Amino acid sequence: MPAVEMRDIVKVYPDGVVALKGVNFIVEEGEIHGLLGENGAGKSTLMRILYGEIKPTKGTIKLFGKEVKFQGPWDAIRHGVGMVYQHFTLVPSFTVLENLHLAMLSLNPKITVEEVEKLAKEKMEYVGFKVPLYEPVEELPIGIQQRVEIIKVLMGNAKVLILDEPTSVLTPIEVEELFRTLKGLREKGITIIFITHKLKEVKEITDRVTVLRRGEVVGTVKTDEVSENDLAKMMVQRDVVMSIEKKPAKPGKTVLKVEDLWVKDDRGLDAVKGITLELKEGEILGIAGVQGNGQRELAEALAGIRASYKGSIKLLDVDVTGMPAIERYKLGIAYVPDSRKVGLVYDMNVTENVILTNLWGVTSSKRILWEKANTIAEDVVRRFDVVVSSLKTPIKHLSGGNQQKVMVGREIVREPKVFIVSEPTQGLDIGATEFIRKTLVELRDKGKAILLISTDLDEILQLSDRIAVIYEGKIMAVGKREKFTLEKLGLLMGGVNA
Amino acid sequence: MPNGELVGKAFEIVMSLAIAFSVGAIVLVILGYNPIEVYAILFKYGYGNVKYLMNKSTPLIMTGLAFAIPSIAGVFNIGGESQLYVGAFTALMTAYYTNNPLLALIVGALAGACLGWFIGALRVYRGINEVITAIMVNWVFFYVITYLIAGVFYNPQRPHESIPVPENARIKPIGDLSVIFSIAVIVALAYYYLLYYTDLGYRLRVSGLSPSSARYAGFDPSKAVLTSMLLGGAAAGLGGALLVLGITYNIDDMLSAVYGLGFTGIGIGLLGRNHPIGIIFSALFLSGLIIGGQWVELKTGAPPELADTLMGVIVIALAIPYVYRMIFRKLAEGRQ
Amino acid sequence: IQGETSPTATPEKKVKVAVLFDVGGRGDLSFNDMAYLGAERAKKELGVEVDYMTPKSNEDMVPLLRQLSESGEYDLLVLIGFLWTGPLNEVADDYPNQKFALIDSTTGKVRENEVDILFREQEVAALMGVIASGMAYELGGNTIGAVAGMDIPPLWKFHIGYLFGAKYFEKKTGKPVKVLWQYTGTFTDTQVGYNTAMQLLQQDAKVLYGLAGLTHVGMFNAIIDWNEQGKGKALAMGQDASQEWYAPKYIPISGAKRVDVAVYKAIEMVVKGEWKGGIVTLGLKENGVGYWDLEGVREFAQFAYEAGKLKGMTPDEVVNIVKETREAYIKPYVWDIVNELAEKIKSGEIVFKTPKTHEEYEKIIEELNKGNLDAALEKGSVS
Amino acid sequence: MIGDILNIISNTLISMVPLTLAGVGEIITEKSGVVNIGLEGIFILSAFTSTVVTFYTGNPYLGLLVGVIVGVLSGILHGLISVYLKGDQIIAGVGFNSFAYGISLLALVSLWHSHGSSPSVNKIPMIIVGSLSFSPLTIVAFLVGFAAWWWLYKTPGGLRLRACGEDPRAAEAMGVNVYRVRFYATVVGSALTGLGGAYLVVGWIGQFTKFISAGRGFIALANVAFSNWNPLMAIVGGLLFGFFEALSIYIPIKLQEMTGRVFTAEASLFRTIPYLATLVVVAIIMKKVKMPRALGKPYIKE
Ligand SMILES: Nc1ncnc2c1ncn2[C@@H]1O[C@H](COP(=O)(O)OP(=O)(O)OP(=O)(O)O)[C@@H](O)[C@H]1O
Ligand SMILES: Nc1ncnc2c1ncn2[C@@H]1O[C@H](COP(=O)(O)OP(=O)(O)OP(=O)(O)O)[C@@H](O)[C@H]1O
Ligand SMILES: [Mg+2]
Ligand SMILES: [Mg+2]
Repeated sequence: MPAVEMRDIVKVYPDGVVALKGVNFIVEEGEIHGLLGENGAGKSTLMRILYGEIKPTKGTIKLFGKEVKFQGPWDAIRHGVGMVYQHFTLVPSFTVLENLHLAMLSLNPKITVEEVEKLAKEKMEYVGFKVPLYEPVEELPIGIQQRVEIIKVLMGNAKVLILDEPTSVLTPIEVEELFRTLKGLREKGITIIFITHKLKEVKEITDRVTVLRRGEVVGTVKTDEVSENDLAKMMVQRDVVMSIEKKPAKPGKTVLKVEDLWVKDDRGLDAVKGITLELKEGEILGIAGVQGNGQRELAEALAGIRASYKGSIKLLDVDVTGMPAIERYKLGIAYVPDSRKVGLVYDMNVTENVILTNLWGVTSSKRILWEKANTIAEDVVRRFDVVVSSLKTPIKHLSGGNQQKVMVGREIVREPKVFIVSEPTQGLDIGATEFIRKTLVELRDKGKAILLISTDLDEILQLSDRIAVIYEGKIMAVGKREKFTLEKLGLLMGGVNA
Repeated sequence: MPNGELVGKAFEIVMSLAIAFSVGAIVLVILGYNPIEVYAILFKYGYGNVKYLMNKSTPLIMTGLAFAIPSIAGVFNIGGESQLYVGAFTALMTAYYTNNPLLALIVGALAGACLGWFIGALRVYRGINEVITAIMVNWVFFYVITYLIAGVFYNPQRPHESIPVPENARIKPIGDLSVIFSIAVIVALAYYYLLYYTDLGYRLRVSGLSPSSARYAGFDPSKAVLTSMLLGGAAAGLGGALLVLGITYNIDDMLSAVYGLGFTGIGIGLLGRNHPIGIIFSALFLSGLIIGGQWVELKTGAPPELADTLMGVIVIALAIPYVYRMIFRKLAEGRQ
Repeated sequence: IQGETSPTATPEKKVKVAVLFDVGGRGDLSFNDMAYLGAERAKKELGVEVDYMTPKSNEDMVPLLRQLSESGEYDLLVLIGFLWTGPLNEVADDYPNQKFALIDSTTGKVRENEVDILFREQEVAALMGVIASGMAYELGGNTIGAVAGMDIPPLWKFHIGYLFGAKYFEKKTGKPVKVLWQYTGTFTDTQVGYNTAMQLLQQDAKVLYGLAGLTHVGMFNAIIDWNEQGKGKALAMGQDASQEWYAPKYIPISGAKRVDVAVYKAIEMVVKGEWKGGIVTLGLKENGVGYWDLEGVREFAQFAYEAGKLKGMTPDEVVNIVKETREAYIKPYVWDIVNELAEKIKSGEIVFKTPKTHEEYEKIIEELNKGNLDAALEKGSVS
Repeated sequence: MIGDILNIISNTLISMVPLTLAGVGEIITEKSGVVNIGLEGIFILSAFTSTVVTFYTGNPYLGLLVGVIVGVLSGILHGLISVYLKGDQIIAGVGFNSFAYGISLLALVSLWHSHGSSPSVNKIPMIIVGSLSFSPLTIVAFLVGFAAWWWLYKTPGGLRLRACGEDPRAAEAMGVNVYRVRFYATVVGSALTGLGGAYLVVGWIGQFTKFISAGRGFIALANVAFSNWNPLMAIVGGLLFGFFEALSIYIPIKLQEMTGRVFTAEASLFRTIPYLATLVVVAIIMKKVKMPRALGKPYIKE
C-alpha cells in the first residue's frame, strides 16, 4: 500500500494560473522519493496540497490507503505529514523554542515548554547538530533556520516528511549530515519526499524520482536505473551541459578595494572583523563560508546598505565608505541579496520589481518611463526564461525559482562593473542554474568584477578565479582557485587552518 | 487580459454597490421604512444638487488623500482631522490679514504638512507610534483652536464665529463650476501622477510594502514616512483651507464646520482603495449619501440617525470586495 | 386643549413649516429638543404641517437654506441655534418671498422676511443664582457651582446672570457666596460632566447648575452618587427643559428657556397672518425665560412617563417629591429675594447687559466678582 | 488637600476602566493580526443595550452581561468580515462605528422617544474605602490586564495567537488554524470592549447618552499603541490618561477656588493636558515598538 497516493490533481490558482494539470503522484511507504522539475513546474504546489495548505481544484489524496481531505496543515500534521518549506515557515520574532512549542501544540495541546525543550534536545542529539533554542529565529542565519525546521518536523513524529529544496542553503558537510539523518529516518520506516534541483543529490539519496514538467508528470523512475543526464533530459527535454566552458581569467586593474573593514550585525555585534579584500576587473572572487559568518554584512556594507564603522571601501578609485547605496549603484555596483524577501517586493508586479535597483535608469527628470521599464522587464523575462503570464503579475505569484531569476536577471542586464552576488542560483533548476552561471562567466569575460558569495562549494569551485574563505567575520585564506579543493574548503570554512 | 481585468474591476464595483444597497434595503425594511422611498429621496437630493455635492466632497477628497498617501507608505494617519483644523485656521488667518486667497491656500497646506510631518517625525526619530500621536494631536488642536477662536480671533459682530474670510479673498464658483472642487480634483490627479509616474511615488510605495526591500534599493523608508506624512498633511491642510475659503468663510467656536471631516476621510480613502482617482469617486459617493441623508429626515420624518445607520451598513458591505471577486470568478467559471 | 379642534374645513392649503435644527440635532435636552416641542404643539394646535431637518455640518447650512428657499415648498423655515446666523444672513436677501425665523440668535439686521427671537438668559440665571445660594446655605455651605459647556455667547449671558444672582443674594442677606464656574469644553461628553461635578463637589460646592446639555446629565449622576455614597449632601439644577424628573430628590428646580414658545410664536405669526419681520427678545416679562413651576415639572414628567422613562413613578409622585425638596431647601426668605428681583426685572427697572465681545464679557465677570453688581446692568442699579 | 487627592484618584480609577478594558481587548485582537477600529461603535452599542436591559430588569449585572454579549456579537461580525471574508478591517471598523451609533439612536428614539438620553438605570454600587471610591469593575480591569498578559505570554494559546499576528503563514504551517484563532481573538477583544461599554452606563454614569463614548474608543486605540501591545502597560495607560484627565479638570477648579480667577476661553487649554501629557510620557518611556507584524493584513492563503 502506498504511503501517499495523489490522483488526478488539478490546481488552478485564483488568478487563473493552471499549476497542476491532473497529476498522479504515488510514494511508497519507507522510500525516499525525489521530486524534480523545472522552476514553476508545480512541485511546491503539489506539496502544499499534500500538506493541506491549499486545496486542490480537483483530485483525490490517499494516505496509507485512506482518503483524506485536509482542512489545513494542522489536519495534515495530525495525520502524520510534516513539511519543510522552501521559504521557511517559522515566526521570525519568536525564539526557536517558542517556534518548536508552537509546532508541537498542534499534536499535543497540553505539551509544556519544558517537555518541548527536552524533546528538542533529544532530537538534536539524534540528528547530530545543534540549534540555539533561546534566540529569536530572525537573528539566526538561514542555514540554522533550516535546521530548526528539520528539528521541528522531526519532533512532530511525521510519517511522511516533505522537504522542499532543503539543501540549497547547506554546506556539503551539512548536506552529508542531513542525508545521514534522512537515511536513518528511512530505516525507521518514515516516508520522505525530497524536492531538489541538484541531480547529484537525487542520485545519492532517493529511491525513486518523479519528474514534473509544466504541471504534468513526465514519469516516475527508479533512481538506480537512470543517469543524471537522463533525469535532466526528462526535466527540460533537451541535453544539458553540466560543466561550463571557462577560459582563464584576464584580470585587469583593481576596481574594489576593501581595507580593514568592520561591520556590525543587527544585534550590534561585530560581524565583519577587519576584512581586507581586492577585486579586479575580469575576475570572479568566490567567498566561501558557512551561512552567518559575516557574508551578508560584508556584502551589505559593500553595497552601502549597512554602515561600516571602521575601515574603507574604494570603488574605481573613489572612496565610497559612507556613500549611500543608490550612489554606489549608480557608480556601477550591483548587489543580489541572499534573501528574496529583501530583494523583491512581493506585492509589486514584475516590471515594478525589475526597476527596483535601477530606478534612475528608467526615470527622466523624476518621471518613470513605464514603456522603458516594461521593455527592460520583457528583456529580463525573455533572457532568463521567467515563467510568468504577464508583466503585471505580482511577483509573489511566481514560483521560487522564477522569482530568483527576476532578482538576479535584473542586475545582470544592467551590466554592472562590480557585481556582488549572493547565492545567485538558490532554488534554480539545472537549466536556469547553468544559464546564470554561464552569464556570470560572460560578464567576467567582458571585464566585469564579480564577488560571488555562496555556500554551494561546487558553485564556488566551478566559477571562481580566486577564492576567499570567510569564518567568523574574518578571511581565513585567500588565493587562486587551483589552490583549493573541496576538502580543504570544508576545513577552512569550519575554522580549521589546514 | 487587461480588458478582462477592467471588466472584472467594473463588475466588482457595481456588484459591491448593488449588494451594499441591497443589505441597506433589508435593514431599512427591518427598521420599518420603505427602502424604495428612502433610496429615491437619497439619490434625488443627494446627487441632484451638483454644486452642493462638489463642495461637500471637496474637503473629503483631501482628507481621503491625507489618509491614503501615508497609508501607501506604511503609515496609519488618523491625524487628518487635526491637519485639516490647522489648515483651515491658518488659511483663515492668512486670508484675513493678507486678503490673498492663493497665499492662504499655500499657508493652509503648509500648516497641515507641518503637522503631518511632526507626527511622522515622532515616529521616525522617537519611535512613537503614529496612532497615539495622531489621536492626541487631534484633541490638542481641537481645544487649542477652540480657544483661539472663542478667546482671541472671534468676530466682534458675531462672537460665536471667527473673524471672517474677507469678501475679496473668498473662492467663489465660476458659473456652475466649483473652483474649490476643481482644485481638489487637480490635487488628486497630481497625487495620482506622483504616486504612479514618478520615482518619489515609487519609493513611497516600495517603502510601504517592504521597508527592507526599500533599504536594499537604497531608499530610506524613514524618509518615506516623513514625505508621505508631509504630502498627506498638506492635502488635509489644503482641504481645510478650501473649506473656509470656499464654503464656510469662517470657523465657528464649536468647530462644527471642521469636526469629523478627517475621520470621514479615513473611510473615503479606503473605499477609494487608497487610489487618488478612486478617492474622488468615493468622496462624491459618500458626500451624496450624507447630503441625501439630511433630506431623508426632512421628507420621511425618520430620525437623522437612519442615515448614519444606512451609511454604516453600506460602508461595511463595501469592505469585502474579495468576496465579490470570488463570486465573479465563480460566475465566470460557470459560464465556461 | 383649546387646539384640539384645529381650523377645520379650511379650503386653502395647510401652512407648511420646516424646522432646521442645530448641527447637534435633537437630544440635547436644550434648544433643539425644546424647539421640537414647540413645533409639535403648533402642529397640534395650529394645524400646520411640520418637517424637520438636521444639517450634518456648518458647511451644509447655506446650500440647504438655498435649496429649501428655492423650492418654495415651505411657508416658514425655522432655524434653531446661533450656528444659523451667518448662513441666514448670507441667503435671506436672495429670497425675499421666503420667511425665516431664527431662534436664539440674531443676524443683527431687520428684514421683512426674517424674525429673530432672542432670550435674555441673564434673567433666569440671576434667579437661579439666588436660589442656588439659598439652597447652599440650607445644605450647610456657601459655595455654588456650574458645569458649563463651551465658552460661547449664550453661556456668557448665563454666567453673568448666575454670578449676579449669587452676589445679589450676598448683598441682600449679608451671607457670602462663592461661585465656581467651570467650562468643560463639551456639550456632549457625559463623563466629563460627571468628573467635573465630582471635583466641584469636592471643593465644597453644594449646588450645581447644569449648562452643558448632555454633559450635565453626567453632572446629575454625579450628584446622585455624591449623595448616595454618603459623601455629602448636594443638589443640582437643570436648564432649558424641566429636568427635575431625572432625579426629583436631587433636582429641585430647573431654569426655563422657552425655545418652544419662540418656535410656536413664529409659526403662529404665519398661520394668523400677523407676520412682521424684526428682532424680538424674550425675557422674564414675556415668559420667555424663568424657572419651571410645578405645572411645568408635571408636564415634562408626563412626557417622560408617556415615553416609559419614569420607571415605577407617576408624574404626580415626581411633582410631590419636587415640591417637598423645594420646600425643604428653598426657604421663604429666598423666594422673597427671587420674587423681588424678578419684579425689578419684569418692570424694566433693571436691564442686563449683553456683552458684544469676549473682552466685555470677561470684564463684567471681573467686576461682578469684585462685588460691583451694576457692572452687569445696562439700565438701573441695585446698589 | 488629602481629600482632593483621594478625589482625583477616585476619578482616575473610575475613568480608567473602559480605556483599559477596551485597550486590553484590542491588544488581544491586534496580537492576532486583526485591527478593529470599531471600538467606539462597540462602546455605544453595548452601552445602549445594557441600559435597556438594566432598565427593564433593574439588574445592572445583567446589563453588564448583555454588554459583553453585544461585544461578542460585534466581534463575530467584525471577525467574519475581516477574517473569513478577507475584508478591509479598517473600512469595516469605520462602517461599524457609523452603524452602531445610528442603530443605537434609532432604538433610543423608538424606545423612549428621546434623541439624547435614556432614563437613569440602576448602577453597580461603587466600592467605598474612606473617601476613596472606585468601581468593582476597576478591579476587574486590573485583573483582565494581568490575565491577558499572562495568557498571551505564558500559555500555549497565547503563543498561537501571537504567532498569527506575527507571521500567519508560518503559524498556519505549524498547525495553527489562523482563521479560527483570529476570529476568536476578535470576538474576545470585542467582548472586553463590550464590557467597557456597558460599564460606561451601569458602572459609571447610570444613563445612556447620545455621545456616551465621546471618543473613548479612539483613546483606547491610542492606549494600545501606548502600551506597546502589552496588556500590563494598558493598565498603566488607562490610569495615566484617567489621572491627567482628572488633573485637567481639577487644576482650573482649584485655581478658581483659591484665587477667584475664572477661566473662560482658556478652559479649552486645560483640556489639552491629558493629551499632551500622554504624548510626553510616551516620548519619555518609548522603547522599541513591538507592533504585530502582520497587523491589519488579511490572511489570504493562495
Ligand atoms: N499563489 C499563487 N498564485 C498564482 N500562481 C501561483 C501561485 N503560486 C504559484 N503559482 C504558479 O504556479 C506555478 C507552479 O508554481 P510552483 O511554486 O509549484 O513551482 P515549483 O515547481 O515549486 O517551482 P520552483 O522550482 O521554482 O520552486 C507557477 O507557474 C507559479 O507562477
Ligand atoms: N491546531 C489547531 N488549530 C486550529 N484548529 C484546529 C487545530 N487542531 C484541530 N483544529 C480543528 O478544531 C476542531 C476541534 O478540535 P480541538 O478542540 O482539539 O481544537 P484545538 O485547536 O485543539 O483547540 P484549542 O485551540 O482550544 O486547543 C478539530 O476538528 C479541527 O478541525
Ligand atoms: Mg517551489
Ligand atoms: Mg485543543
